[in-house]
Amino acid sequence: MSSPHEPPPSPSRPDGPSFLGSVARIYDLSFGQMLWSRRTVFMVLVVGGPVAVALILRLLVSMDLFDAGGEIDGRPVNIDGPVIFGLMIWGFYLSFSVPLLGVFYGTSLIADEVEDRTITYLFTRPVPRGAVLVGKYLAYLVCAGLLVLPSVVLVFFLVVPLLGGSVGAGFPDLLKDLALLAVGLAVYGALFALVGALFKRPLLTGLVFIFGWEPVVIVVPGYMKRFTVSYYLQGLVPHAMPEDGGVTSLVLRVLQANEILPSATVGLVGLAVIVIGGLALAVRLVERREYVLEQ
Amino acid sequence: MMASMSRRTRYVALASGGVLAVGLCGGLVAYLNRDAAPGAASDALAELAFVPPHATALAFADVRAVMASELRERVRRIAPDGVGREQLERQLGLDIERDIDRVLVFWAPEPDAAAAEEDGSSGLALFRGRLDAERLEAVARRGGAEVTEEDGLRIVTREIEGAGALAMAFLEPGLVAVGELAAVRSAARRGPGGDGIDADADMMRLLGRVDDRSSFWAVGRFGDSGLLGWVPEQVSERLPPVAAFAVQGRINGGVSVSLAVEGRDDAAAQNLRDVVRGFVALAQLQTLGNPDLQAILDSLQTGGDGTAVTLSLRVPAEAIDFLLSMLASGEAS
Amino acid sequence: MSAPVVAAEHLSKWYGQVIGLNDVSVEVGPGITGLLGPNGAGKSTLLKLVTGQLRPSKGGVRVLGEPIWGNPRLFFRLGFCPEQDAFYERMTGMEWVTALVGLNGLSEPEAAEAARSALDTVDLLDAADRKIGGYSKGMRQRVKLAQAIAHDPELLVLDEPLAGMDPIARRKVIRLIKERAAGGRSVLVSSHILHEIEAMTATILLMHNGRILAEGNVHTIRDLIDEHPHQVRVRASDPRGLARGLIAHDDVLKLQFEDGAVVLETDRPDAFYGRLTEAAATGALGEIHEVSSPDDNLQAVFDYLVK
Amino acid sequence: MPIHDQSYRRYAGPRNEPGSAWLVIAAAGIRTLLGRKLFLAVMLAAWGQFFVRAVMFYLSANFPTLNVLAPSVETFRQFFDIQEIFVLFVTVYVGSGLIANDRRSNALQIYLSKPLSRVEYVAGKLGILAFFLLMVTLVPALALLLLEAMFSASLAFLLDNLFLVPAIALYALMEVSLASFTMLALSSLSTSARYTAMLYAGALFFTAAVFGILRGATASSMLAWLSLRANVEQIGDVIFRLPPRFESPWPASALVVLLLIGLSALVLERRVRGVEVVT
Repeated sequence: MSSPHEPPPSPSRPDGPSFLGSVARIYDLSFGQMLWSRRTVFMVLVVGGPVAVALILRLLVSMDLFDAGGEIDGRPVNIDGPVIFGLMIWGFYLSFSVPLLGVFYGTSLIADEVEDRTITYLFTRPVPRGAVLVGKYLAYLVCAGLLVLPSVVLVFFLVVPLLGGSVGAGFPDLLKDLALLAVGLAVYGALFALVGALFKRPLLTGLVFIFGWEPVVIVVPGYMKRFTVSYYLQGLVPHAMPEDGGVTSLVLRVLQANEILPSATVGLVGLAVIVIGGLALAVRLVERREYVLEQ
Repeated sequence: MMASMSRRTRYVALASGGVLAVGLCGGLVAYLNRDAAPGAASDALAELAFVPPHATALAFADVRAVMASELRERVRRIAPDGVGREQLERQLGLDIERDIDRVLVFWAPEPDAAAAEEDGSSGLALFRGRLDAERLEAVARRGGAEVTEEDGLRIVTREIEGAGALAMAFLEPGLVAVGELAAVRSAARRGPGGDGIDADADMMRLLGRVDDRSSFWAVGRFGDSGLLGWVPEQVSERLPPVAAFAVQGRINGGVSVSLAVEGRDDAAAQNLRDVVRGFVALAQLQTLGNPDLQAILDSLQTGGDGTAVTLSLRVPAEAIDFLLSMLASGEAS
Repeated sequence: MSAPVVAAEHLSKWYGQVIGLNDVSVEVGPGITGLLGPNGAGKSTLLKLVTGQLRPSKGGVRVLGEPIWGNPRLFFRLGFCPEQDAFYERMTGMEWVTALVGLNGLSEPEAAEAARSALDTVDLLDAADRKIGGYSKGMRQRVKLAQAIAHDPELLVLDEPLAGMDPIARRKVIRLIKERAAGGRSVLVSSHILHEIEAMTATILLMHNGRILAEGNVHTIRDLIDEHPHQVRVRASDPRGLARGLIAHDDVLKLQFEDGAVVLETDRPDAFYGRLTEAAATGALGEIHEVSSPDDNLQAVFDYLVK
Repeated sequence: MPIHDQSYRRYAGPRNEPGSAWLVIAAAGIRTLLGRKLFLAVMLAAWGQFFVRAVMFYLSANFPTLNVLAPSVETFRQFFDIQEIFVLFVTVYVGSGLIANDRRSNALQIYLSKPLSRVEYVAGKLGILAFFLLMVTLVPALALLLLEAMFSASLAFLLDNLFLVPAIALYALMEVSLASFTMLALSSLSTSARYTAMLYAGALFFTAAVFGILRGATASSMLAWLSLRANVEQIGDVIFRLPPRFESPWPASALVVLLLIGLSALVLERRVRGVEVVT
């Protein structure tokens, strides 16, 4: 409005950025947004909670308020640092933080911007809508990973050396756990990105899935449990899950042979199918769907 | 890509990446140094370096866990004196209960007849714990043992009537080998750097079946030169054709045990499974009306496929009380 | 007439049972075109269809010669300034415009340069490094405009761009729009206020109830409004006395009494309202309780056109 | 009288007694929700257990061989245990938007510019949530008790366990108050219903996870008061005169529940205002 400006270099590039290029730019735009969204409070809780619990445990141990042994749900367990760490990986991260983060972020990849009525700015730019979804999904993955994984590492160093555990001996387990959690974040995120694109009230659907469907179906014998994510994740778990209790992993391995638990290969393939299939379907839906913004 | 991040975002990304990197590096260093670390007491596999590749049976016990368990308390209540404990303490100055963290015992018959003659026997027990070499030597001397030095290795020996020489030596700080003199010498020669059992793929596969956190475990195989040579022929003929076994357990109030057996082939395994099922059914008949024993049998699970047969059970604390009381009354009568 | 920048053919859009746009066929030529109509007329629906945010329920719309739905490449040539007051509040104006124009495939420095230039154009360079959350309403409207023009689009679509602006900013934005048209770019701008549109362009589309009522020169349409009599309803303590006082002038065409009120029709509202205000102030024609108009200008002309 | 004084006129129509306005809000909210198909589906699912139990009661009353299905005090306790998940779903579905949506659309100011006190507004919103929560807890439980008497054609079970009636009422009241107050307080903190729902579910499962870990690690359930859900369960056992399932003292759980309700009331008092409170 001041002096007539020089027009910027003409950006008319008829072919436009590639799908991947668009994904990268959307990722770039969304990452900071996501990290500082109002969900940060929630994130801090999810990520800081286990660390706080680990600190409390250290304190309890240093004050000698600890029995090096006990029962969990009637099963005897020799409790040492690695066992507590396994417990926390299962109880906190795998069955709580990761699905919840997947639901909260996955369902709101697009919904957040629709609710804030800012989606218009992204959908009136020369990027495929699918790239918007995938870029935001990647931003979620990196954002959640950057918060969850360091928290796991902190917990590992706080908890594993307790009660005679060895950091060195537990290190391979840590690597496996980190990989497992990253995979979990990817799978739940993709699944709930699809749910978010599919349903009008995705959050309730998501909560019903992780807290209603998964825990119930996973214990039902037969093929039903193949429709859960945790079934496939179990195939990758280095720690015995609570269902397996203090009984040895020998039994676990035999159960695996009997297909009560999937093998790591089946688990990985199943998870890959969920991630790729979920994202592909979600992309399709987003490309075709109209978003009528409330005024 | 990072260029458009705000400074705040960059700090968070750097901080969290930093925590991750430092943690992973620290963990890796700890992992690589875990053998060298003097306090790496919980690493069960460090002693395996002293086990020769041809070993046919290994057994391990996490003494500290067992001693700290409720089960031990119960046993102590019924049988106050540890069997053999005093003897070891008197002769070699070892107090199992206080000094030992864990024990690894192996059996490795020499395949080579000449070597066998030289070495005599090939079983050895390795004790890991808070052990003071000077104190042990002093105690052992008082008990009548002799101390000799061979290639920088101090060996405490004591003749035992009818059983040859019992020897003890520190293979490394905190690790004592006890066994016949020849076996101790052989283990010391092998050292932690040489070809250990980890060179034996067959055995390592068996060991892989064992959970690191078991309170005790034992594995063994019945090769041509294995246990079958040691078991009397009449017995081995009647045994089902078993190739290998792994047993392991956890102790607390009760005991959880699981046993895996590998048959020589699928048919043998099927045969074994049938035998086990028959046994279970028989046992169930026998224990009708006894809720404690019934509970044990209820927890008993059998399974396996291919050449494997598995069996797991949990003996709850009450049942142990019952069993111990039966034992005690049996001794009394 | 050269090739149309927007061409709709039997374009309809309904949301469930509600019709947003009803069988619209229209061609929009180059230059500035004003889209005029009361709230709920279907202006926003039309603009959302033109910018590919909604899929036509029936018919089709072509923008710059291509179908727009599912065709993101067209957005290289299209800029859109939406109606809603929604932003990434935590970003600065500069960050926001840079990020959005970056989606057009510009490199980081190119995008920053384009953003700076656009913010300069809308007079926001001083506030470029402040968070959008701290902007005033008028600044928010302008930064929204900046992201729409930053990539110098051939067609600029603006949905109520002047809402919430103070008169000075309004004048500047109007000048900006005119400058773009002079530079050979096309603009499609919506408003429900006639004189805003009048200030920008003479070419308008008049919408009502999901239909295009009239298209063409604004002066023709303005004439229609002036010819159409304007109704005023006055509630007064003495309606008959009031009527007597007002009818003496020839701008009152017709009157009609209701309970405690009089409804008058005038063809020169300005003059009529002047006298009414005077009468109320002096109290010469008795107490006046309430003045209302059953039809505002635009509504009246719509009614007129619909009849 | 000059014109500019004429813009506002007094409302001359009939007027409700002050204090009854909350009923209008509650009734309107309940009507809106009952019109949603998805919500009706959730409610129907929540009544699933009722129907299953009713069939079991009927069978046990009519076929002596099926005596194992006969109800006991534990049956009713279990009924509430299973309903917990539906209490969560209903709380999240109904409660998350109650105040958040009003804040988002600035309707809160409009509400409070009416002859309506803040207490009435909150009571109306609470009424909506509490109504549906009682519909999935108190109502089916009492109905089951009634059905038992009818199927067995005897009041023996009811008279033997007469304390069940106040126990059911008390337990439902506690569970519903805790859920409605905390959810409403969270809803008043945000302008996004989705975020509110996340916070609520997050808090619930987070506290449960903390307790689970500490329970596993310390091999004791002394820290049950850390978990929102464990508190309700613990108090529930005491109300139903059953042995408490955790080792922690139940008064600690009661204290936590009361503190949470009090804290929620405080939050509501601060957040539900005609003007934004800048802190």
